[in-house]
Amino acid sequence: MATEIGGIGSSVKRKEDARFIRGRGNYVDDVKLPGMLYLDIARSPYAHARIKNIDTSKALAIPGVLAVITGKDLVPLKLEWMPTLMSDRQMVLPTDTVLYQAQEVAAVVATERYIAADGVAAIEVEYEPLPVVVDPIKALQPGATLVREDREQKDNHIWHWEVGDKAGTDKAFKDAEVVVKQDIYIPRIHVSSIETCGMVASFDKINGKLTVWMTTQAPHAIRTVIALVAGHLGLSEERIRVISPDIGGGFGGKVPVYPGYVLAIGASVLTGHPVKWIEDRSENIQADSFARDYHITAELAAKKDGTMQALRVKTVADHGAFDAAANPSKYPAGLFHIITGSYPFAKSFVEVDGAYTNKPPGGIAYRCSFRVTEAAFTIERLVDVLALEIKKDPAELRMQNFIPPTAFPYTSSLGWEYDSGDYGRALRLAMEKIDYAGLRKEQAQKRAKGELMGIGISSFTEIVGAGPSKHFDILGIKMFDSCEIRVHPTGKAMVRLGVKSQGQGHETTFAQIVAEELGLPVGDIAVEEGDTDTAPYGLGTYASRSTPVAGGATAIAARKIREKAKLIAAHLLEASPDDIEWKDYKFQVKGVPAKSKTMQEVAFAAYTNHPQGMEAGLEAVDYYDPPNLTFPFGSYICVVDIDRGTGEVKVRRFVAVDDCGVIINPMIVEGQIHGGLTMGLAPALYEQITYDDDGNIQGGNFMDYLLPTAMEVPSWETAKTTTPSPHHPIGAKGVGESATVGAPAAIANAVVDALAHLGVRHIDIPITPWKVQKILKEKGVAE
Amino acid sequence: MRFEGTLDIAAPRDRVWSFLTDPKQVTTCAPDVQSLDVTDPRHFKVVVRAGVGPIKGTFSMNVEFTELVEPGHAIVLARGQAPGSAVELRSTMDLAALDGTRTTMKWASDVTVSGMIQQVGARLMQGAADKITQQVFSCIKAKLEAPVTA
Amino acid sequence: MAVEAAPATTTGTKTTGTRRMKIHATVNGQAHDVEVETRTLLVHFLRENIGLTGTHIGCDTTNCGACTVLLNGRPVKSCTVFAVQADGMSVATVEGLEKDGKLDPIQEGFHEEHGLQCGFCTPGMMITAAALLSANPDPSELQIRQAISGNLCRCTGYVNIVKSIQYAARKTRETAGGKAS
Amino acid sequence: MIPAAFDYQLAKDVADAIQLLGGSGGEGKILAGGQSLIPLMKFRLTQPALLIDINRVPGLSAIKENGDLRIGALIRENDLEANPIVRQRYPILVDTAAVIADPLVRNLATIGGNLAHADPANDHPATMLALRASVVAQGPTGERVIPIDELFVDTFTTSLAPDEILTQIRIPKPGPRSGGAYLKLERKVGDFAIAGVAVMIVLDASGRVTTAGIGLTNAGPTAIRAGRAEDVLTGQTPDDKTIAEAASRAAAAAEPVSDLRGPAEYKKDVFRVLTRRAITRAIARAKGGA
Repeated sequence: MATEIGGIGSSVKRKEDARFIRGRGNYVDDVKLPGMLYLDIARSPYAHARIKNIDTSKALAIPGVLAVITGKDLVPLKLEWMPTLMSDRQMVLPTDTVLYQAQEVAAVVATERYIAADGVAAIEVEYEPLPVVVDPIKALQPGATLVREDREQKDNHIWHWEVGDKAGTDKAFKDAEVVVKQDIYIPRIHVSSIETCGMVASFDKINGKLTVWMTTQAPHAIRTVIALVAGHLGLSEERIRVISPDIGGGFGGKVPVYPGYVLAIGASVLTGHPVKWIEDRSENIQADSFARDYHITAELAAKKDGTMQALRVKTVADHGAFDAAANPSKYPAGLFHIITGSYPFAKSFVEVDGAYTNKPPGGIAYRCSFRVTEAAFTIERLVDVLALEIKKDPAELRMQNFIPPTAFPYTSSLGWEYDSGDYGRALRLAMEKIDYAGLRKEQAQKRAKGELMGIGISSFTEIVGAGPSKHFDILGIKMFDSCEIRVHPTGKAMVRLGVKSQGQGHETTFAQIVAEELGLPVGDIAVEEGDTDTAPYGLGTYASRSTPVAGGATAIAARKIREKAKLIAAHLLEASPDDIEWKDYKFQVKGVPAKSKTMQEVAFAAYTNHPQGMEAGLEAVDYYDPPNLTFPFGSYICVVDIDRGTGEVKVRRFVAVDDCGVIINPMIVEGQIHGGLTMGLAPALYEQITYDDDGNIQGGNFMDYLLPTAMEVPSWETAKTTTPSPHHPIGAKGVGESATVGAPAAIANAVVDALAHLGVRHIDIPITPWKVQKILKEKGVAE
Repeated sequence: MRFEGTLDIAAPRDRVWSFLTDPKQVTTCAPDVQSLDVTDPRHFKVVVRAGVGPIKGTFSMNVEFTELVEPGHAIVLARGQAPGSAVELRSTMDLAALDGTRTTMKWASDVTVSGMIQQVGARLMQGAADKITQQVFSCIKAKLEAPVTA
Repeated sequence: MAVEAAPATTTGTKTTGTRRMKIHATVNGQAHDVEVETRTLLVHFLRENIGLTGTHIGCDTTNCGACTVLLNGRPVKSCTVFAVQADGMSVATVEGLEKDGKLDPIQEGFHEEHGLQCGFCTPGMMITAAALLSANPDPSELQIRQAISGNLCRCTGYVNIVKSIQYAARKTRETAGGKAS
Repeated sequence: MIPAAFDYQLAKDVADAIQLLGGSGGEGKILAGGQSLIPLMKFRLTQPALLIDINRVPGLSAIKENGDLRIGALIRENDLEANPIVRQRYPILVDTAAVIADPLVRNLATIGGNLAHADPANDHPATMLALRASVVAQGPTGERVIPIDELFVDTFTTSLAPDEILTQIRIPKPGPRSGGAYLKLERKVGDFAIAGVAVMIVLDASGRVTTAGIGLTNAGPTAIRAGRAEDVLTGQTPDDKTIAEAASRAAAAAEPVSDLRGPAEYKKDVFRVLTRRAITRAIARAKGGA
C-alpha cells in the first residue's frame, strides 16, 4: 500500500523537477522588480593594508552610478560591523584596515548591472600594505603580526576548546604497547555550489517593510540576525520578510551572513529602490566562507594485537580574519569530537585552538555536518597507520575493533551517545560487493610486475541532526525544527517547514512522510519552505538535519492530526474512539474492517460535520526537539591505480555501503550518496585553496579550483543496510553528508596502500600527481 | 619576485644620478606612460600601461624616493593598482664611477603583484615582470648613452 | 541579415565601430529585434533582454557550462559569446525543449532517472545532451561523459545524469523506430 | 565578469578586416572564436578599443588537400577533430583538437586563434612545430607564408605585423610510413597542459627515421621545438635506448615554471615520460598501427 500512496520507502519521482526541467526555476538572480538597481563590490587586492584614501569621484562621474558606499558611510548607521554566528564580529566594510585579500572595500549602486561593474573598476583606493600572517601555527606564536587590532586580547588566539579525560588518556598512552602518531593537514576548500550567493533587497518606504530574496539555507535565523543588526534603523523582525527561493546548492556555504547581503539591504533602505547583488564566482571562492583548514596531530594507543585503547588529538583551526564559522554556539570546533568514530576507545582527549590569519573568515561545513569530515578522515587514516605499524589487514583490524551492535546505544569516551549501529555488517557487505579478497590477490600479482594498485577502506560513523535544545543553539536560538500541516476539506494537504532544501528534494520526501502518516496520496500533498512570512520558525537545512529534526516534527504534526481525525472518525462511525484503530491507512472499527473511514472522508467531515464541541478544521504544528543526534555510518572500499610515469591516481572502482536508518525515498538517498562521494573525491585528489606569504590566494577561480567533471568521477556503486534510529519518530537518520564524510579517507587510504610496500605511511590530501611522483622517484620505482 | 643586474653606462656618474633622480627624465623609460604628476622632488604620480601581449593593466603609481644619498645610492618605492590588482616595486640603485666618462650601476628590484592579474596570469608573472624590468633599465642605459643634444 | 549600425557614439575619438547595435535573433523559434550594447554577453541578453531566465550563470572563467545554449544548433557557453555575434542566428535554450506541451525525451529522462537535484546546472546539461543525441543517437557511457565534461555539477556526482541521457537516447530510438517519422 | 565597453565592427571580408585592424592604431583586436579573448575581457585584463569580428569572413572555413593540407583559420576545433581527411591521415591533429579546453568551448574556438594568440599553454603550436607546418598571413600589401618556427616570438607575441591576419595553416603532406601523436597531461578535463608533447615521425622502408618533429607545450615563454631530441632519432632505427635518449633531451629542452600545475622539476620529468610515450605511439602509427 505504501507504494500506491508514495509513502515511506517508495522511490517517488520528484515533484520539484517539473519547474527545473523546463528552465522555470526561481533562483535569486531570476527575481526582477520594477526600478531595481544593481550593487557591485570593489575588493582589496592586499591581504593586510591600511586604507589611506578611497577616491570615488571617477566612479560617481559615470552616468548611471547613483552611489558609492564605503565604511565611513556605515559608521553613523552603526552597520560597519555585524555579529558572526560564533559571537565574534565581522566587518561589513572596513573603516581603516583590510584584513584579507578580496575583502569588501566599497559598494557601487547603479541603474544597470554593467554600469555597476564599470563603477567598481573606476574606484581608486590608496593602500599602505602591512605585514601579513597566513600560517595559523606562526600566528599563534608570540610576536606574530596581529590580525585583529579591534579586540582587547592583543594576540591571534580565538579560543581553546577541549573534551575528554586528559590525565586518563595520557596514562593510557604511557602504558600502551603500540603508539602511532600522524600529522594530518586537511586543506582549505570551498563549497562552490554552481549558483553563487546573491540577494534582491526591497525596502517599502510606505509601510516600512523589508522583503529580501536571498541565497540562504536558514531564512528564519537570518531574519533574526538582520533584526539584531539593523533593528536600530527601524527594521524590526515583524517588518522583515526573508524569502529563500530555489537555491542552486548550498553545502553550508549559504548559511553565513555575508557583507554583500547587508550592503544590498542598506542600499535598498537608502534609495527606496529594490537592489540586486549577485557575486561573481571569483568573489564567491575568494571571499565567501571556506571549509576545513585543520592542522591536526593525532595519536592512537593500542595493544600489539591491534586492540585500540586510547586516542589523543591536538588541532589548530585556521579561521581567517573573523571567526565566522557556522557551528552550534557551545561547539567552536563543531562536532569534531565524533573523532573516536566506529571504535570503542576507552580513553580519549581532544583539544582545538582557533587562530586568526589574514585570510577570509569562516569555517562552514562543505557538506559535512560540523567538522565531521575532519574527524572521520583523521580516525580512518590513523587506523590504517596502525594497520601498517602492526602489519595487519586494515579490514581485519576494523572488524576486530568495531563497537559491537549489542553495545548500542553506546556512550563514547568523548560523551556522545551513539543511537544505533551495525558496523561489521556494512563492512562485510562492502567487501563482498567489491570482492576484497580477489582484489588483494590482483594487487599481489600486479605488485610482482611493478604495477601500483591500492585498496582503501573507510568505516566511518557520522553525527548529524543537530540538535537537542539542552546543548544546541545558534546565537541562543535552540536548534529545534518545525512543521505545520493543514488538511483541506477535499483531503489535500499543505505542509510548511522550517527547513529549506537546496536540492535535497524536500517537496517530495516530506510529502512522503505525511502520505505515510495520514494515508493521503503523495501527489495530494504540497510542501512549501523558505518564506519566513508563512513557514513556521526553523533553524534551516545544513548538517543533514532536515530529516532527523524537521522530519521528526513532520511525523509528530501528522500524528497530532491523526489523533483528532480518530475522534472525528469515531463520530462518523458512531463508535467510541477506543474501538477505532488506524490500519492500512484507514480508521477501522476494531475487528470490523469493513466499517472504516478514509482520511479524506474524515477531512471533509472536519469542515462539514465535525462533532459538536470540537474545533472545526484539521491542522497541526510541531516544534520538534530531538532527544539525541543521529549517527549514520557506512563502509566504503575503493580501488585506485597509479601511473608510474606521471604519478596520476585514477579511482577504478568505489563501492559505498551506507546506513542512514529508515529510508524515505531510496532514489533520492542514492542521489545524495553519488553527490556526496563526488564531494569526497574532490578534496581527496583535486580541490585546495592556498595562499602565498603575501596572502595572495592561489586557486581563486574555476580555472585553478578544480571541481571534478564527469570524466574524473567513477561510476559509483552503492548499497545499503538499514539500522533504524531508536529515538527518531520514523527511525530515519539523515544522509546528505555521509558520503562526503567517508569518501576522502577511503581514497587516501587506497593511495597509501598502493605505496605501503615502499614504506609510505601517509600523504596529505589533495593527493596530486606531483606528490605521488616525488615519492615514486625517492623510492626508485618511477617509470 | 626579485630581479637584479649591473649595467655599464657610458656616461659620467653625476649625469646618471641626475637622470635617475629626476622624475621627468626617469619616467621616460617607464612602460607606456599615460600621465605624470610631480608633487615634489621625492614624490610623483605616474600612470603606466604594463603587461604582456594583450594582458595589460593601467596602473596609477605613487612613487617615492625613499633614500637619496648623493652621489650614488637611491631607493625608489612605487606602489599602484589597477582594478582588482595591485603592484609594488622596490628598487635599489648603486652607482660607481668607473672613470670620468663611465659608470657601473648595480640595481636590484623586488616586484610583488597581487589580486586579479596575479591569479589569472600567475604563470606569466615571472616572465612579464622580468621583461619589463630589463626594458626599463636598458632604456635608462640607452638614454644616458645617447649623444647629448643641444 | 540586416546590420543597421546604430549611430556611432561620438566620444571624441575617431570611432570606427558602434557601442550599441540592433540585432535580430530567433530564440526558441521566436524572432526578436533588440538593441543591445556591443559588450552585452549572450547569456545576459537571454536572461535580461528576452526574459528567459532558464539559462544560468555559474562562473566567470568559461568553466561551468550552466550557461550552455544552442547557437545555430551547436552547444556553446553563452557567457563567452557577445549577443551581437548571435545577430541573424538562432538560439535554443532550455525553455524551448518542451514542444506543444510535450516534454522532450531528455527532460523526461532527467525526471525519471533523478538526473537533477538543485536544478541549477540542469538547463546546460540538457542542452548539451540534446546536441549530443542529435549527433549520436546511441552514445556509450564514455561518449556521454566526454560530451558533458564541459558542464560542472556539484550535487549529483554525474551517475544519474549519464542514466538520464541514456534514457532519452533509448526513448528517442524507440519512438523513431516505433513510428515511421 | 562584465567586460569594459568597446567599439564593434563586423568585417565583411579579409581586406575589410585588415583595413579596420590597420586603422585601429594598435587598439583593435580580432574576434574569432573568442574563447581566449572574451575571458580576458571579462576580467578587464585586456580592454580593446575596437573588436573586429571576422566570423562571417568568407574563405577561412575550409579544409582541403592538394599536396599539403590547407586549413582555414576559422575552422572550429570540433570541425577539425571531425573532418574525415584529418581523421584518416592526420591523427596528431585529432589528438590535439580533442584535448583543447572542453567540447563546448571547442564549438567556437578556432585553430587560427589557437596559434595567433601564442599562449605557450595552447596545444596547436607544439603540434604545428612537430608537423613543420607554416601559416599564411594576409596584410595590406598582400599575403606571405611564415614557417611555424618563425611565428612564435614571445608569450602572446607572434611575428604577425599589427595589421596582418592569420588566414590559413598549411601542413606538408605526410609521406608513406609517417605517424604523429600528441599527448597532454592536464589536472582535469578543461585545464591547460601541465605538459604537452607533439611527435611526428617518418620512417623509410627499412624502418629508419628519416624525419622527426618534436614540439613541447607549456615548456617556456612559447611552444618550443626539441631539436636535439629530434637529432637523436633522425637516421636511427628507433629502439628503447634511442627513444629514452630523445625523451631525456626533450625534458632538458623544456623550461617550465613552478605554479599550481606542479613544481618545475616534476613538469620536466613529465616531458620526459610523455615524449617517450608519444614517440612510441607515433612510430606505431607510422608502421600502420593504431
